[in-house]
Amino acid sequence: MATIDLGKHGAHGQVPANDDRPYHERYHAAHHFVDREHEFDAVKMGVWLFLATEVLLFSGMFVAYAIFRMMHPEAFINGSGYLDVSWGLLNTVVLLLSSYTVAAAVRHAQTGNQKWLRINIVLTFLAGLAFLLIKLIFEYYPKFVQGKLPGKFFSYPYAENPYEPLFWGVYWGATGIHASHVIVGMGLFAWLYVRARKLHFGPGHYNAVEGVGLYWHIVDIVWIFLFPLLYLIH
Amino acid sequence: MMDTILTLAETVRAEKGGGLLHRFSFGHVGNSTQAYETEWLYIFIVWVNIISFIVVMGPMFWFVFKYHRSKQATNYQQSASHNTPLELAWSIIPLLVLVPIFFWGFEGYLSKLASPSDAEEIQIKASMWNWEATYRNGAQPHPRDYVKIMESDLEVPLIVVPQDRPVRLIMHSSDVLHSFFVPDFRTKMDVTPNRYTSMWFEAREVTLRGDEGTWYRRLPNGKRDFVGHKVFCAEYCGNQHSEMAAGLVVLTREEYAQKLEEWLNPYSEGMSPREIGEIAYKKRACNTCHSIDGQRNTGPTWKNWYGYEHAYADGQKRMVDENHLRENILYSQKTLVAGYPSSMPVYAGVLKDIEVNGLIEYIKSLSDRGPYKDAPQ
Amino acid sequence: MTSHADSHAEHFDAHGHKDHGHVIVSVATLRLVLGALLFFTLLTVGAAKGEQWIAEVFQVTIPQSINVIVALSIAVVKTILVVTFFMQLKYDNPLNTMIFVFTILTVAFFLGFTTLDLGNRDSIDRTKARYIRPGGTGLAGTETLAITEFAKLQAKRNETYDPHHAHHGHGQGQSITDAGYLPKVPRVGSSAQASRPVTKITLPGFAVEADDDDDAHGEGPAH
Amino acid sequence: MATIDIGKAGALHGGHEHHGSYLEGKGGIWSTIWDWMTTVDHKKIGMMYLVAILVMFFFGGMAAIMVRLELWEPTRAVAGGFEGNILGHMFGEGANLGKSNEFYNRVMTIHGIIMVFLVIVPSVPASLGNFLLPLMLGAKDVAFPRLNLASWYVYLFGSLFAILSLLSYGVDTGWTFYTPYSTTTDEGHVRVVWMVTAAFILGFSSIFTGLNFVVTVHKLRAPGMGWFDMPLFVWGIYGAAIIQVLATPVIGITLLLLLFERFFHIGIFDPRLGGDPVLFQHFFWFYSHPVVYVMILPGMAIINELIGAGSRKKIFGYRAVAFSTLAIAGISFIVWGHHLFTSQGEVASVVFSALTFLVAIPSAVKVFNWIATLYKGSIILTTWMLYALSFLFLFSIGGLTGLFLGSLAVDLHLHDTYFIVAHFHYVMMGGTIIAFIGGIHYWWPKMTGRMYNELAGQIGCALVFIGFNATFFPQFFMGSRGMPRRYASYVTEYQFWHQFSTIGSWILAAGLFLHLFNFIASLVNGRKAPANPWGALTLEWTHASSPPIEHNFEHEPVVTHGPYDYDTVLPAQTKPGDYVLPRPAAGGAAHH
Repeated sequence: MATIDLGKHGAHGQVPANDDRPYHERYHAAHHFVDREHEFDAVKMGVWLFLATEVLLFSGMFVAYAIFRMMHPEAFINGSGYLDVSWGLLNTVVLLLSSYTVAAAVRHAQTGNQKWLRINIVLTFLAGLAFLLIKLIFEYYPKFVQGKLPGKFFSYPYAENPYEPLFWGVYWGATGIHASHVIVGMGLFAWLYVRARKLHFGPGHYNAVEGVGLYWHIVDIVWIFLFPLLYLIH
Repeated sequence: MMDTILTLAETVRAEKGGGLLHRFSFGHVGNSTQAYETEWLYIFIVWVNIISFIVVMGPMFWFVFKYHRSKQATNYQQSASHNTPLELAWSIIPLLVLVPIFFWGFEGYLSKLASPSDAEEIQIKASMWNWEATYRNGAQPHPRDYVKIMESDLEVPLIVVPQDRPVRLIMHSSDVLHSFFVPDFRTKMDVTPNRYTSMWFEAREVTLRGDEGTWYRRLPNGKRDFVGHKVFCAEYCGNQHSEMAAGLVVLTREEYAQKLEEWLNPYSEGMSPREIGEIAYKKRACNTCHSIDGQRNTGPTWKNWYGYEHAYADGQKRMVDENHLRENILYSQKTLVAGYPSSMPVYAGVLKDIEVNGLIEYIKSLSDRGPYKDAPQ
Repeated sequence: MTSHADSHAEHFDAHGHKDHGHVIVSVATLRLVLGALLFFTLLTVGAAKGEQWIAEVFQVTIPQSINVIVALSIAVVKTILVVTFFMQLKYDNPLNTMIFVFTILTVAFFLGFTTLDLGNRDSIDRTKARYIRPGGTGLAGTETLAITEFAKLQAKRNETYDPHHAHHGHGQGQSITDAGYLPKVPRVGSSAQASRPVTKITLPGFAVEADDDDDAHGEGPAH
Repeated sequence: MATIDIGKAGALHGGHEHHGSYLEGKGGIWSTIWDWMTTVDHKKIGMMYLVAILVMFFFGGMAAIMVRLELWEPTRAVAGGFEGNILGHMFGEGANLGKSNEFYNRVMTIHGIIMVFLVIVPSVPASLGNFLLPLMLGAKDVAFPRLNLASWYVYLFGSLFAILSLLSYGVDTGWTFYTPYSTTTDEGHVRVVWMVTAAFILGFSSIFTGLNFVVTVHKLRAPGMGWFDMPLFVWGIYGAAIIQVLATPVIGITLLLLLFERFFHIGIFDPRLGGDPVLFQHFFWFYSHPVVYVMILPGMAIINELIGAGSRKKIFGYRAVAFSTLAIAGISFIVWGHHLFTSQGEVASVVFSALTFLVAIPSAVKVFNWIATLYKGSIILTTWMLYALSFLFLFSIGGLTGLFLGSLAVDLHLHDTYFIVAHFHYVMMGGTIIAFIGGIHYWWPKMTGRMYNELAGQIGCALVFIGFNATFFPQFFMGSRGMPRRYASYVTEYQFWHQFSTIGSWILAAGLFLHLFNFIASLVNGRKAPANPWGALTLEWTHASSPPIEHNFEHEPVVTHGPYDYDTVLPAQTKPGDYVLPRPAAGGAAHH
């Protein structure tokens, strides 16, 4: 108990100013936690609960998908036919690789390997960017031009099924929400990079890296389901 | 325990309604063969509630009285903090009561949903804010038989059904969700835009006419009361949700057949366009949104609409003439009147040409700048 | 829900110093998992292409469900790999695993019950089918009404099927009486979507003894 | 902590009981305001939430009064005249609304949205829960204090959108936003979009609070406090927090899809494009049914504390009450279909009906346990205890009338009638809000350091109880006689009951205003509160001063007794016949 100094805004954690050790060695814990370990555990649980909310958010899209595939199976087969499996496959591989680099980043943070921690963060960021670019250039843009748009804006002249707009509604909705999560993830990796440069992470101090990593894995898992469900219908 | 429950249920069921509790809850016995499925179960649950409530509240008041601190020697008490058999008992006994309630509810539900396949079928189309019934010969309720069931003077359709014959309603909506609710038959069903839903009932008694052969009787307080069964919309559907009502009367089979014949052709030969318009005004439910006496409603009033200039939502002022009226009736979203919601449906393809012409004539007849200004209205 | 299960583990551990969550996963494991993930990705594409190939070559129709089941099974395996190793649930506080499991359970409820409703809209469950018949009044017919009342109603209903009675009215009302109250036969289209919205609730010929819902289509009136 | 000196007011922690109170200003007025705005102290955040929620409750209540006023006449005479004119002046959209129902529909919607999203859902957890959870657990703060502050600002931000929507004439969708009406009404206006956005944002606030509490309960219990040593208040908040975390994201995606529907017409809920409006209802109620238990579980949580302290006795069957909380939280996720009995298929209806009856059991078990706690207790009838008893009375009615609605055949008649309205007001208002007001009275001395006037409180409680029953009991009869809900005008036969109900609403309002004045008077001129005026045994009373210091406890508390161990703690400190704790008269010594 004695180590905890109850400052005015104690929740920010106590970091004595006149100490030239790296940040992660100076930082103890926020005042309401017993120690760093205690805080670490609590934060990780918080992150998992947050992931639970993310999964449930996406579950809405999956339920909508299930219901409409059940109601209008032909529309989904038709719609899926317009999606190019190879781009989907490439994107899946990109995301899986990025999942690996995140896991590696966590590992390097744990071992205190600052250089490879930074490299892995950058790699993950680039993978996210690649995913978005592939999506935008080879998938969204052509479909936008051809009028394969959701609902009212659907103007593709060769549609074979009256419910195809609905398929595109589900497609744009699900992939759009997913892509927005990728963008948020990239922002988080940029933030991690800045902090990594300031030597904020090290053994026992990698909450942020791990938390963002867990988030990124969930984004990956969502895509693991979206890929076969959208691209591989026949 | 179970015996007591079943005995109570049996007693309630055998009462056939009309008891004090029944009258207090429902007013009168429901007029359909499955209404009693609801009523007796309702009364049974009321009894379960009363007994449970006494079982819970009785001890509460007694304990508060008995163990008030002013009656205690010390301000703390030692007594058991749990009692497993007791706790098990009060977890399981309620379950025993709930199981039969669920089962009877399920039974009654099936009998309300599973209609006989030889039922008389009536198509019901719900739209904002009108119930449109179509009978098997194509007849639709005629505006001259419309009734006033609200306190206002709004006239709503009168749906007739035959006595002692199952009636099945096949319902769909042309816009948003509605729900066809006949309190006297103790049943309702949602009406959705993307699938047919159905409900059925079999009315037991012919509706007796009220004063002077009309469908009304005078209440002691001098107000008018509709003697038939009221039909409400139970799913919120917008501005005039509470006006989306209809009257429903039960006729003998002969009267029923006759009524359907009568209603077959709403616009007879030799009717003037204005007369056709007057009928269409109610039949197409223009009256739910547009008044003819100058009052504001969901839509603008038709009084003095023709021949005057009005402000529109796009900031312009327009003079209302025949062409403008026709465009506004058929494609209502093209020009919107300032200050009113854009909730009018598109009537192109719905209204017949004679109806459009009739409505225009009718609107003209309501204006003091129209050709009818000298004619008695 | 996650409460009592971990209560023993950390009954006095609220401020304890148990050292979990600091396992460092080896590079070899991570690479192995990545390899497995890539393999399964190719497998799922291969399976989809394979199904199509089989369908074309052998001229068979593979039901949609196979496609869905294969694709989802592989996706589930991949998810388990990611969650266990990349997300380190294997080495982590079991509480976090529990959170994840309950989340999946909640999603399952959501998906399951919604599908239960919207997937069963056009089928009639058997309990109900027994009561859909000419003159049927559901359970009310046999239980709530007294026998005599029921018989009376029954007699009245039979009347409507008697062509002689059909003309007993007042002479006019030809179109109604001619129809003789015979049930109108609704057309039920063959394609599921062309005929939407459909209701099959009063299909004529929905015989009392009909066992399978789907057999009841398209037969003539029962009488 | 050898002896727990709970009796003597002010004796706790020697002389500096008010020194360093969290309410103390920080220099000048501006720095104090800045301090409150940037605080991460759970107590201050709880108090700010409390104020905001009460303000919103006032607006929601005003809307309710207007709704009742409008229903005085079967036609829309009232709205067409007085209120209609106000509206006309405010918005200029037709000074005389005449026959239009716009006014009623909008006020009814405003009442629903404010009360559900802005008042009842956050009411107990965000205000009392925030204030008390760490205190009861012996912690210095919640697990993530900054997230807690973020939750408060998100709440403000969400409210802002709701207010923007109201200022631009409000919405008329009903709080349920049923499609396709909500996607087509007011086309070309942003009101609906703003309102949906508000509800969407408020969801995040709810998630943050819930997430915070779950982690706090798991990780920040004081040494020696096992799961079954926690006060039952914490159990209730914990159960609600789990639901908040798992259910709220679904309303997020639902409202997001609704926004997509309005902007892009993606067709998922649009029947014209092959979508399904009933799917929206499934989505909506998957959140909104569990959230009913987010509303009631914290209410029940408060009642545990009030009944325990009011009868000076262990809560009967602690574990049964704790487990029933979890059972309710679990079952709440699989009963949502009972809101759709008239719109969904029969297969799902039957399953949902059976499951619905299941949820009745744990609720009943709780009520039985509370009644059994009163047995052989030592009961004082202070304001908050009267509220606890009112809760038992009203919640029993609310719960029992649920049986009608779970039963399929009866529900087909009662669905969407005033019976439903009465039922859920008995549960939401008679349950949660009554418990909330009782809780505010109970913890008022702890939160503000002042006592309130006991007599005024008791009169207020009586008024609220009578007014509430007069308002809502007649609605059961209206409902069973077939009066549909959300009706701006109605047929003449219901007029008597409507007028009865309207008069009741005035009594109810009078009671609530009396409480408001009582609280204001207490703040201005109240007696200073001792640390433990009620003689309760949970940590916030035994180990913290009134009001607590900024870091809650002088020393980290070590739990030596259970939260309701009156029978072991009190005898150890007293001779027979000797009253350590004030007797009822003295306990109500708030007034002189």
